[in-house]
Amino acid sequence: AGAVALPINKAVAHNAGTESVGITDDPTKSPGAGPSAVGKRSAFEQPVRKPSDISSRTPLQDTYGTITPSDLHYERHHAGVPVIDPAKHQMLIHGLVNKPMKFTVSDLKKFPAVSRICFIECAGNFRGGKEDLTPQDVLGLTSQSEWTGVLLSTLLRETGVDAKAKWFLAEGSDAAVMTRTIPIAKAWDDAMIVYAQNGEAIRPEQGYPIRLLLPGFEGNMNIKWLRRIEISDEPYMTREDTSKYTYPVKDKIRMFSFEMDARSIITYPSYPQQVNSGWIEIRGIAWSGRGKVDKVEVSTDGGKTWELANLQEPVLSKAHTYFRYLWNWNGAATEILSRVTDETGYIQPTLKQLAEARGPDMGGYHMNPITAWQIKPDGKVLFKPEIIK
Amino acid sequence: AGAVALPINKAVAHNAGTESVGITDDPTKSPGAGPSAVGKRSAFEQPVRKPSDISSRTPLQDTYGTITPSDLHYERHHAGVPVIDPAKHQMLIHGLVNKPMKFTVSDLKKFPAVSRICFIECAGNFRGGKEDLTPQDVLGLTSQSEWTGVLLSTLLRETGVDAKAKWFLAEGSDAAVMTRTIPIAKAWDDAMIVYAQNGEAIRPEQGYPIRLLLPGFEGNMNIKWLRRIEISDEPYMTREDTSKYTYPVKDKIRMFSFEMDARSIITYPSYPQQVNSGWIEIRGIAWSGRGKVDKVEVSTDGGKTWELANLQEPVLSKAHTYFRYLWNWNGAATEILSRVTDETGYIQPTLKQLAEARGPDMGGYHMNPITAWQIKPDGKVLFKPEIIK
Amino acid sequence: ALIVDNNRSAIQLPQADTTKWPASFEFGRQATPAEIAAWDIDVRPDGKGLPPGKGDAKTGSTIYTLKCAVCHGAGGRQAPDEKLLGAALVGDTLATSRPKTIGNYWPYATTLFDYIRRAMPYNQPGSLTDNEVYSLTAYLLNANKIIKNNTVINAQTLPKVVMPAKKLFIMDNREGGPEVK
Amino acid sequence: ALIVDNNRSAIQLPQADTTKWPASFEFGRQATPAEIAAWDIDVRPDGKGLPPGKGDAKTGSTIYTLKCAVCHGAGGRQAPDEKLLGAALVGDTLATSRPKTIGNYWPYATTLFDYIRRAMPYNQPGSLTDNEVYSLTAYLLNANKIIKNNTVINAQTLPKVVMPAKKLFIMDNREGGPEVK
Ligand code: HEC
Ligand code: HEC
Ligand SMILES: [Ca+2]
Ligand SMILES: [Ca+2]
Ligand SMILES: [Ca+2]
Ligand SMILES: [Ca+2]
Ligand SMILES: [Ca+2]
Ligand SMILES: [Ca+2]
Ligand SMILES: [Co+2]
Ligand SMILES: [Co+2]
Repeated sequence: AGAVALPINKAVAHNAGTESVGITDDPTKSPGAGPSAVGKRSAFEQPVRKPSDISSRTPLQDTYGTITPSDLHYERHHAGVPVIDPAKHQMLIHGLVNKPMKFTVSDLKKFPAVSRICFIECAGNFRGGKEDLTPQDVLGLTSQSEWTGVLLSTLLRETGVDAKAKWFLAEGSDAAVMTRTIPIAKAWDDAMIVYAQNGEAIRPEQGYPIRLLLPGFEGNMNIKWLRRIEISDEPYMTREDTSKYTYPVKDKIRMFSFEMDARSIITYPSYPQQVNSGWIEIRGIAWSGRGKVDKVEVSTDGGKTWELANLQEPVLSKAHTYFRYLWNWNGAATEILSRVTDETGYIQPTLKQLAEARGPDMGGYHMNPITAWQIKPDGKVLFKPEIIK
Repeated sequence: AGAVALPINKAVAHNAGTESVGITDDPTKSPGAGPSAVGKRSAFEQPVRKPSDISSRTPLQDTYGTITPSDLHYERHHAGVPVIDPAKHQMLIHGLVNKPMKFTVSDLKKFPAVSRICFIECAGNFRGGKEDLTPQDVLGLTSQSEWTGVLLSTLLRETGVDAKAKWFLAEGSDAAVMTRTIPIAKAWDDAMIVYAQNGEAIRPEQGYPIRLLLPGFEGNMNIKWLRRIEISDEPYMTREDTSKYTYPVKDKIRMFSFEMDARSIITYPSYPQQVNSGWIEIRGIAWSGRGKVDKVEVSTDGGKTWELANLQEPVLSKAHTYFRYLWNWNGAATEILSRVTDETGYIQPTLKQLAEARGPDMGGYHMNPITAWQIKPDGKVLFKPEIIK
Repeated sequence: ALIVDNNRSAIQLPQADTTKWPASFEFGRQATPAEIAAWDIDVRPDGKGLPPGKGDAKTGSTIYTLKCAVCHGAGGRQAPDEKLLGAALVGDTLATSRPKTIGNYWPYATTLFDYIRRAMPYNQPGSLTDNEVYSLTAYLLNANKIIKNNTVINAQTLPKVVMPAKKLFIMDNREGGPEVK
Repeated sequence: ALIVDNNRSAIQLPQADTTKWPASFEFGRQATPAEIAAWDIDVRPDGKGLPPGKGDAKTGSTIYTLKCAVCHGAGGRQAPDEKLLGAALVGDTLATSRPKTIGNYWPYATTLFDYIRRAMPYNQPGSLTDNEVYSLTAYLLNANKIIKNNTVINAQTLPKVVMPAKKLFIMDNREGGPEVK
């Protein structure tokens, strides 16, 4: 087989004829750094959230699989991120209870624990209007973690709850003292007080040391920096219950839209990527606040025909679900779209369907239209802005 | 209901009678920091890996759920962590193939992708011998991630594989140019080339930009910084195939123990925690390299009687599975233990059973004995060292 | 009657474990009335939670100019060329008018008291006395043409204020399924 | 015969997708013989991969003193008070002897060539010529009393060296199930 030689540094070249394949900066030629207490990203990877004044968005086009790295989880807060000493933090449950109680973070960690992978999404998650938008720009106010904490129902066993209970108020200890009204049924269902995210303490932007987790419900209701829960027979009609997180539906204003409607987005290919003709695995995420993703369909002809995409197992309830669809692109201009159907049979609507159902003035909350990417003949990918009216 | 007042800064106290509950450093009284590009842990949380010269261990006593934060994933390398430019990195597949091929990282990302949550564990994962050991000290060379990449079988469709193929060599581009021999069946089963971990590019210590993932197989075989795969009819008998990762079994030396045997460890309560009498949720992780965890049993009386623990759903194959068991501790000294049974019917053995099966000289690889924590009357928890012979 | 309904939980806890749950785990402790009072700052539409005290639009106007106008504009309206940190607070009471303000979009007057007391002024939340909050509430209701100039706002009068937008609000009754609504 | 066995994959790809997989995705490119030769540094027990060249223990002894002894000790043995970066390389050839060394624990002589060439010296891996590696291999085999002083080690002779530990090695044949082995 001729002379088989080690890949070599030019400096230590020793076997004739191998210099031609000499590798510069060969990592096999000198030992690397030793083990460390806490790892760091490669300097070649710089994913960022792109912060605005009031939020920051997950770079969906740069993430893989279903877990969002904790330091890239989207943020939305109304008065900044408080600094909280977990040893001093306490949570109060009172109102229509038998015994009002206070819990330290350490108390909460002692109760039977539950872990669950699910998404949290801002109810205002959707931006359009121009072509040079990335998935992060369009839909970056959604992220997913493995959350660990105690079921709220476990705590309510301790306090007891009056039969008149219909709602509960959850309140944060940020400078917005953020409050939302939540139906008590959610407490008996799957509401949790979580202290951990992706294997570690939840991050400050996610509510450290504890937040409310309401799987599938709009992000704002998952009160961060939680300090109080009051059980009630009436809703509180807080500012975020009423003047925010509500939207015109024809001649009315719809409130208390808790569940995030099913939606999906293609994250690859997307702006600002450029693709070549030939085989392309179209990839994206789909989810529903009402349960599992039943199926995702992809169209590569601008919505004329639709085909089933593959779903990455395990498909979990109220969780970002990865979908993938193989496409052999012939190089002609086209548009690619995805639409999800959830386990209730709900099919992600077009913007036109939404406008017909809600009227043209429908506002920015709970907008989950099918979105399209334009594929140009040179392989450039652009968002397709849609206009109603 | 009397005067209901805001919690207040002493400085802005305005409602008589509330100063007594005045909260210092009240986070509700001034806006916090705005959104950021990349999040940081709370300053109150400092989990660390505790590095040695050649490895660092996951702080199992400080983690929650099943995902290990990427920067706390255990490390074991034989010549340090190389710095690799992903734009320059290539992977070669050759040997008993129809067409030897080179792939860039960008090529690999184009192939149909798969995501999978599974553990990676060092075959040398076990330390005992003294009482003041944490779960991190005892068993910290195991971690879990959601990995994303391409199935090796997908790449082998491109190269074609000769019918004589029985093994493949995987080689890293670190300064150890680490190599292991792997049965070709693993390539047709579930071997992957992964480029992502927990939603982001894999970390440098985990093989950036690409590593081999062999779910359930000993950690060392999951070659990091992968640059070459050679298909072969014979095993290579590399140093790590033979003089390392092998162990005396009576008068023989056993080699090619690929699958990590089922094991479990209680992570709470554990050293250096201290518990109170009353209800304690015993928590831990269990896993098997041969498939799913079938059940975990916990003993709170030093191994005399065993009861079923709860398993956190979803129970995934070759994955850390969280178990939890409620115990009402009466305050008397005792020992708590866990043992797992995997889907093949294998029951995690005692150290005595292992010594009887393998002889007293059995060495440090593939040691998966049941371990115990001593609970002292004052609530102090200590590891229970066991000695054979 | 006390509800202890652990069985309705969607995350099913295996029977093996739930059967041995004690009536109480005895973690946490009873909260004292003073602790509850210190944090129980919410106000409901029926007036539950409103503190003693009172205010009026005239007093509120002065406080507004001093503590609020810098972010919300003189009189709660933004001049066309202004770009302020806070939103417009005063506008038309016509449902179709925009921007969405207290006058045309807020369904309950109690929300105003609750929100101002907990969150405003933005840079010094929780610094207002209850009387100041009553007066600011009165001022903003009056500026939005909902109450008269001289109406005294207190725990009794505030819940009775009927907001123009109230009649527009409907509860979402969607439950999934194929219909787009 | 070529095996394309995508169906045996444990991670089941839904039929909907696999049926439309093309014969080739056409990502990646054919590797050139020079590219393969540059990286194909492994050596198998049957000698496959051994390069031209040769060496002997005497030459190896000089190189060892110069480039290896600092980490592995004079003669490959650690003095009782020494704590070196590398492990002992020379010891008894008796299977039960400890420490585990080339003499009593390594089953294949080819592994020695492969490992030294790819990974040693630790601080300058890949810096040895093939002849140097042959001589170091000869030196360590001789120091471990496996070959004679004057045996020439090359691509033909190295695979024929029978290591004392070879007979001890057995393949793991465990397949799960209840038996502890
Ligand atoms: C330093 C700037 C600032 C000052 C001073 C300020 N605000 Fe605000 N205000 C804001 C901001 C910013 C918001 C939006 C908060 C959010 O993001 O949720 C707001 C929101 C509001 C809202 C809700 C508006 C809506 O339509 O939802 C009301 C009502 C309000 N402020 C009243 C007041 C009053 C009364 C004062 C004086 C006591 C005041 N503000 C002082 C900045 C300010
Ligand atoms: C700077 C220190 C250093 C130098 C110089 C060095 N080695 Fe090593 N050697 C090591 C270390 C450290 C290891 C263990 C590597 C690991 O962790 O996998 C090792 C391992 C070895 C082993 C495997 C031992 C076993 O039992 O598995 C052999 C054989 C070896 N070296 C031979 C050599 C030879 C031959 C030379 C000189 C050409 C050399 N070494 C020079 C540090 C060194
Ligand atoms: Ca804000
Ligand atoms: Ca090393
Ligand atoms: Ca209240
Ligand atoms: Ca509903
Ligand atoms: Ca080879
Ligand atoms: Ca086997
Ligand atoms: Co939101
Ligand atoms: Co290892």
